[in-house]
Amino acid sequence: MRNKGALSKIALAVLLASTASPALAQGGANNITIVLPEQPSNLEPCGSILTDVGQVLSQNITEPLTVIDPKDGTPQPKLATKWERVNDTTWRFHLRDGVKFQDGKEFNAEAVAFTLKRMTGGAFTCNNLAKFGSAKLSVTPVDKLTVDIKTEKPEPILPALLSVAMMVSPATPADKAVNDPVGTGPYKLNTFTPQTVVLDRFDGYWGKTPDIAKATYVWRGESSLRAAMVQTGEAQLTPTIAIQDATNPKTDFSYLNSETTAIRIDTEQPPLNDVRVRKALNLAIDWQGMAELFGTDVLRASQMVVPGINGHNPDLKPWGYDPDQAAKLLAEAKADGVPVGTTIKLIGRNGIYPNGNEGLEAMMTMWEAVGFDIDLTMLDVADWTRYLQKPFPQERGPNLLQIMHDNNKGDAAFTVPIFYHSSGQYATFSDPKVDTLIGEALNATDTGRTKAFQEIFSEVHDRIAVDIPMFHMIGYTRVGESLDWRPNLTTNSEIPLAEIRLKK
Amino acid sequence: MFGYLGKRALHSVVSVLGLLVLVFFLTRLTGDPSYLFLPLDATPQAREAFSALHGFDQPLYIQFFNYLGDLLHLDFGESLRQNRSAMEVALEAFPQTLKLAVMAIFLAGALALVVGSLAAAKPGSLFDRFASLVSLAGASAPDFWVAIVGILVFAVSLDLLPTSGTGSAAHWIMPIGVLMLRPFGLLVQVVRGTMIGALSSPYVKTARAKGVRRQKIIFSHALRNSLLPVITVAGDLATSLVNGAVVVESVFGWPGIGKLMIDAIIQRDFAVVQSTVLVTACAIFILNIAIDILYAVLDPRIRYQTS
Amino acid sequence: MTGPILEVRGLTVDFLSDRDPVRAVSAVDFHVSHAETLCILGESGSGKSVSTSAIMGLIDTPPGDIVAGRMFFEGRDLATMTEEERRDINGRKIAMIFQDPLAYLNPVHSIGRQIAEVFETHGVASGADAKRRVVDLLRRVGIPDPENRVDQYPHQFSGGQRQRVMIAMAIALQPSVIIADEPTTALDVSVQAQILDLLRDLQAEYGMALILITHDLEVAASMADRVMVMKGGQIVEEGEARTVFTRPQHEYTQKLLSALPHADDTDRHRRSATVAGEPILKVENIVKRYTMSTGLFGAAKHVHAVNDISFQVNRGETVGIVGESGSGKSSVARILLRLNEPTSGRALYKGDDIFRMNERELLKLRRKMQMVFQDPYGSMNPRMDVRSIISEPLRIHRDILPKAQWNDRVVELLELVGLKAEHANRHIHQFSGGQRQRIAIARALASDPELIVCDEAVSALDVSIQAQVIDLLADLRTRLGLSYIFITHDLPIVRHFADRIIVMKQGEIVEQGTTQALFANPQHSYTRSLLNATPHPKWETGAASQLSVRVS
Amino acid sequence: MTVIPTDLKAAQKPSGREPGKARVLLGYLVHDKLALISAIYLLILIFAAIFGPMLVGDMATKLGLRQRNMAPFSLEQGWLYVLGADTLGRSILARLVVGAQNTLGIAAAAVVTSMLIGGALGLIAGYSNRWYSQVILRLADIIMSFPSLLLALIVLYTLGPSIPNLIIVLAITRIPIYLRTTRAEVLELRERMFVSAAKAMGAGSLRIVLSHIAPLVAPTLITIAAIDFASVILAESALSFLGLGIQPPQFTWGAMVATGRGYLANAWWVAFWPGLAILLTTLSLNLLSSWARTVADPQQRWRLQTLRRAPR
Repeated sequence: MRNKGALSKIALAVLLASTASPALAQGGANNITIVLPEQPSNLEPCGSILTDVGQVLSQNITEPLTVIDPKDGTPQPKLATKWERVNDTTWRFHLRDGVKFQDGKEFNAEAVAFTLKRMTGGAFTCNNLAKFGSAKLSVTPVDKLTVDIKTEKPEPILPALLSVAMMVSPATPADKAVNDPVGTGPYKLNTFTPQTVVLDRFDGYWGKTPDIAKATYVWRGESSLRAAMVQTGEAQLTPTIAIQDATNPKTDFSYLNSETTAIRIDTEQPPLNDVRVRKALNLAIDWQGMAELFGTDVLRASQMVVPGINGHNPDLKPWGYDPDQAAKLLAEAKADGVPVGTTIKLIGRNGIYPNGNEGLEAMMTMWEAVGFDIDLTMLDVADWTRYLQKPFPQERGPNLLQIMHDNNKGDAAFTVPIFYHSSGQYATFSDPKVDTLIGEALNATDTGRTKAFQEIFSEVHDRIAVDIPMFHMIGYTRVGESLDWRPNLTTNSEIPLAEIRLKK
Repeated sequence: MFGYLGKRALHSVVSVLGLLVLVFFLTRLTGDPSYLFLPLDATPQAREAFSALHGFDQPLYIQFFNYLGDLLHLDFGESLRQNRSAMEVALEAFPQTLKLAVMAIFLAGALALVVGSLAAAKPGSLFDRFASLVSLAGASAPDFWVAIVGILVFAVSLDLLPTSGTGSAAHWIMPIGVLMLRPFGLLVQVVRGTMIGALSSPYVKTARAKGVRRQKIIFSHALRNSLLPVITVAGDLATSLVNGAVVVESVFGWPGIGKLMIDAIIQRDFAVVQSTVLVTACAIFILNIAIDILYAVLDPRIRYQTS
Repeated sequence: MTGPILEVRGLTVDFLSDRDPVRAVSAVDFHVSHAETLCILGESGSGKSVSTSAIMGLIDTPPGDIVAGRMFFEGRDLATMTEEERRDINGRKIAMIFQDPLAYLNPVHSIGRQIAEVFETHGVASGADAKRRVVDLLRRVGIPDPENRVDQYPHQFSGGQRQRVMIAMAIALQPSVIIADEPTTALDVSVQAQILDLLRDLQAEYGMALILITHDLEVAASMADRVMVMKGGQIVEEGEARTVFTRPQHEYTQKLLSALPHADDTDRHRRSATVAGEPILKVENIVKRYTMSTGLFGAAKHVHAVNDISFQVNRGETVGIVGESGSGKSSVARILLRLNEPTSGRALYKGDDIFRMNERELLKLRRKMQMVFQDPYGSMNPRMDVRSIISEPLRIHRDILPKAQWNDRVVELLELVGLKAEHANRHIHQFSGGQRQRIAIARALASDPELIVCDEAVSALDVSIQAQVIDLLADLRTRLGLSYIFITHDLPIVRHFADRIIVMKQGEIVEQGTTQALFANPQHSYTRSLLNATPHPKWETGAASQLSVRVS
Repeated sequence: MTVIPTDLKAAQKPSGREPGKARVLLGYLVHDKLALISAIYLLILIFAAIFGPMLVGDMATKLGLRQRNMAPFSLEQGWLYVLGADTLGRSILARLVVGAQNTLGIAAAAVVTSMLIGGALGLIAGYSNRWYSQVILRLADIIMSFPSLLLALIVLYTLGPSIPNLIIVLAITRIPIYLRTTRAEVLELRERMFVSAAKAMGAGSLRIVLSHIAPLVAPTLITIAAIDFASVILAESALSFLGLGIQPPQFTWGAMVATGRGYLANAWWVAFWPGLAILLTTLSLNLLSSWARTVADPQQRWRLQTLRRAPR
């Protein structure tokens, strides 16, 4: 009896739902649905550097003072119109006038001070703060639309750093993370449920009124499903699909996604402490064949930052495929008593990037072909991170670690110190010369800075062969035919709705 | 009978408590959540601050007593990831899965009763063979594989159904279809087996000797008796539906508790893992007690136990 | 009487497998007329139920196969009828009563519903009308308080009442023929008599033809107008009941009749020849009390399964414990072997209290005290071969014999109970009931016991086999100097076997004494009712009887 | 008393020309065509699992990055590529053959482990009324109410995903089924007369449980195990779907389906063939176990026999 009751109730619920199904109804041509690969964990503006949060939040609900130009990595005005360095440790920012938060509050120097204090307050975990490293900020409003930001140490790239500081309304609770962010962006949050996030156009926006009136975000884990949803018109855009799903040239666009894949070599552990062995590792891989796996559009990488980032060295040539040379180097090392026969652990991370597992399997086979003894282990993020970061596990033995690095912040300073300085979080080696070079580069500005970083990259690649850079990765998006939009280097971290135009 | 139910309920409470202890300590063995919540390049200081903020720096047993203390105030903890009460997150997702699971198990059960009975009426017949083969094949395929193929065929190629998501009645068809495949296949086998047994039982002979029509023998005598084992199996299958729900919810973007608990453990969102396990365990225990009651309703031998 | 209502001619039924078909009945002819009772008499496996199942269309083909024969009901050939016509005869014209009403009644429907189904199926009545008729029927068959009990379920009735329900169902539409397949076999003798009386009354009232299938000669004698004796699927003898019983022609019928435990009064030397020796077991005031919850928070109820039982067994003596089901006789056996624990009391085995023995002492006792169970098939592990079964006591009590001699001992024991050495390699399912009980006895003898408790040890056996097994037990007693506690519901069986008899009722001893005294002059009314419950031949008018089935 | 099965049973008394048990079973098998095909398929599988790696072992790992996702039914690259190539251009056929070893090995190990542990605990919980029986039952309740995929993930995160751990995880989640079944059977069996008889003979608990009860529970457990085998293969593939199944370079069919699922729209064969292999295996096991049930049921056994009628 009770079963019958439950059944009829559910049937009724289904019926009701079918008559009033708002979720996917396309109310008008300027409403769009975007299908993301994962559910946004939350909508805390302080977590906008996380892809899942940023792709909804950044440039839509919240805006920072500056944005990075993907072409050359330079900071451009957003909520700040211009800025200058007052002295070594102080920058002065001039704020845009007439900007209002979505709750009606005014955007001014106090708001900037509030936002930065909220970020650094420590009452909750602010992910974006990670980009600042150990930099300590103090904010002094000069007048209504001017602020001074002081750092303890000289910070030549502070304007670029501030591109991750999402300005929030002073009405936002300062002591806890929120799921109902209020910013200055062109869209305001309508609803956030376990099924969807809905954004509505914000009428009081300071800039140009965007085309899209309403954006609904949904999420599906399967790439083929996301592709299918755009194909069938259930959605208009998906920022990431797998290479094998990018089959329709009319809707599918590739873009260099600022991610660089590599294998980090644990240079302290024999036989990996021998440069010949490290070079052999680089030479043993059929890079062209590997490229097949990640899409023919991927760029063979010679360094950990993509072209367009300040400090990228365009003259650096990646290692080629030369298994004979690899075998020879290995033989030489062996002759010198290097224990090349030692089993080397190849550590991968599940789901690190599409076809990542297959890639490792292929590389393992190729390395074994030239005479290495490789033992492949796939780890979950938490375990993998133990190998990635200092302090490394005690009994780790010789190991190769699958890594991916994403620098979309315009400057090699977000890459070089952690990887190559002896005190770097990920660094497995210490080289006094490289340390000195890094120290110089970090304090340099303009072309001097660029040159300095370029030298470091060539040093670690050609001389030390410290790691095995693989590819600058390509992302694929599928964009419905009704939209006029192209992905770019920043698509991984933001999808500005305002830039999406409707085809007439 | 009520004494029995009381004992059952007591056992359930003991089990739920045991489960909570187990989940608490097991989840904490799976690793430090700071690696998952902070960006890879976060500083060690930031990690320590994170641990201190959420109490992970304290000894495990202190954490556990704190957790128990909070439980007494019905505070199930905060989701690290979603910035809100973990129980709220779990309770929001639970009805979505419940609806899906209830629909799936009832449809599977109802269909299996019809198909299984018809197959048992003539064992070895063409229909029997066909029904067994098809139902078992459905139950034998990996469900995520069926789900994706289903989307490609019914949503993309044929354009009959929406690919995924929630909303209209059409959105229910594929998730329920995939979810019920396995219970349906197994239940057809159970119904068929028990029905074949029931149809050769003595009381069916009595009915035949009374001149009762065959349909009535099948549905009023044999099927009625076969319901009991079928309900037992259906109950067991219902609890394992949570597994199927994980896959179905993942593929179809269904905001249910299966996907939630898997995401939560992958992301080490301990409070959410604990809350989802608590919610599902309670649901399963309630289901078991409901099955006991249903048993008593269906079987007078249990209902009127005097000695 | 106009010609027969139901007639079967040359019926041959096989059961098929991939071997040669098994012939269940072969060229069987019989008929039954209005108001007549035909008894089909036979032991298990004689095919006595198959022909009536064929009449009712209850044999599934395959695996059944009706090879030949025709069946006529009121002159119409059943084979030429449509399925629907056959179905309409079932329940309306021919009704059937089965042996085990608990299994043959649907457990999940109320008895009212199951009886009303007869009315509904045949379109006679439905709803409240049907229910009223059901209540009347229940009253007629002697169910007390039928208005309330109509909504109860089979398990809520006693065995005898269930059979009455079955009968109510059968007579619902006052059929012309009732087929009763072993209707009283599972019942106590006193209940058996009541059911038989009811059937007789109903037959007189409605004038039905009755086909009664039974293995029990006394039942057959008390009911039959005509008797048909079957063996191995064939009719060996048929005729007017009195003639068959008094002047059996066929050898098999003669054998059956002579196997009756009270067939003659001459002592067949089954009783101990020698006067019993010293006491080996002294049971003092044992009590077994169960606490039952009556559900719904009701107060706990105490039930005395065994209440203050005392008796004594001497060396070389056989003590019979007799009682109907629920009398507590089996509980006594289980308690004495410490399979159940008593609530209080003592049992001194050669002076040592069995209930206070520790594990080691108990193990020693169990060598000396063995048990033979009612169901030999159930009491032996179906997975083991006979060798392992018989040698198991040797494996448990390692000090009896060295392992090398086990095989010889098994063979010796098999021969002792009348089996052959090659039987040792077979499995239990390959033996007949009597052979199985012999194996069980061999097992009990393996550890050289002094006392064997036989719990309904021959009840499940056919009459002809019962006699053989009892002869074997008597013989072993003489040869090995054993003592027995022989538990049974069948008073006549122990008459020539037990030295002393204890009669139990509802957990208490109502009477005990030497066998001769008890049979000659039963003191307690219960004992008398047990003795009198044995059915009387139908043709008999007075106390005298050629069959001497009555004792008093 | 004449119930049909006893008549049949009587017919099976030794008559001197009884064919061997294996012959009889084979006859029953031939009679059920689906079961026969299943049995043949499973035999081939077992053969592949044992000898496959010796025959085509290298081909299963040989890369062909330039023939990635090669379509099936082409013999250009040799017969090993008749089912196409996977995402790294490896022969799918070779991988199916080699993958059979891990797939069946893991499933078999998990099923046997859970059957032994579950069976042993069930024997204890069923036969004894002591406190530890209650503990065992509550533990079973806990595992039953713990969604098994979640339990598997937690344990795998704790222990790390290796083949032995995978087996442990899969076994843990199946233990309650055996435990409960065994216990239910023991509760019934321990009341049986032959148990009383053994007690009366002086047999100890251990002896009764091991030599009288366990052998009678075993057939039920083995029947469940056959079907469970199928569930375990599917559970393992679900773990692969979540990324915590067997880890490369090791692989099972489940892992092959999981990696190939992303290609279903473009290269269906990568996930189709291993999916089909799983389906056929689990289907075969189910069909065979349903055949075995028929064989074990004396009332239904005739369906598998060639019925010989008497001449008319």
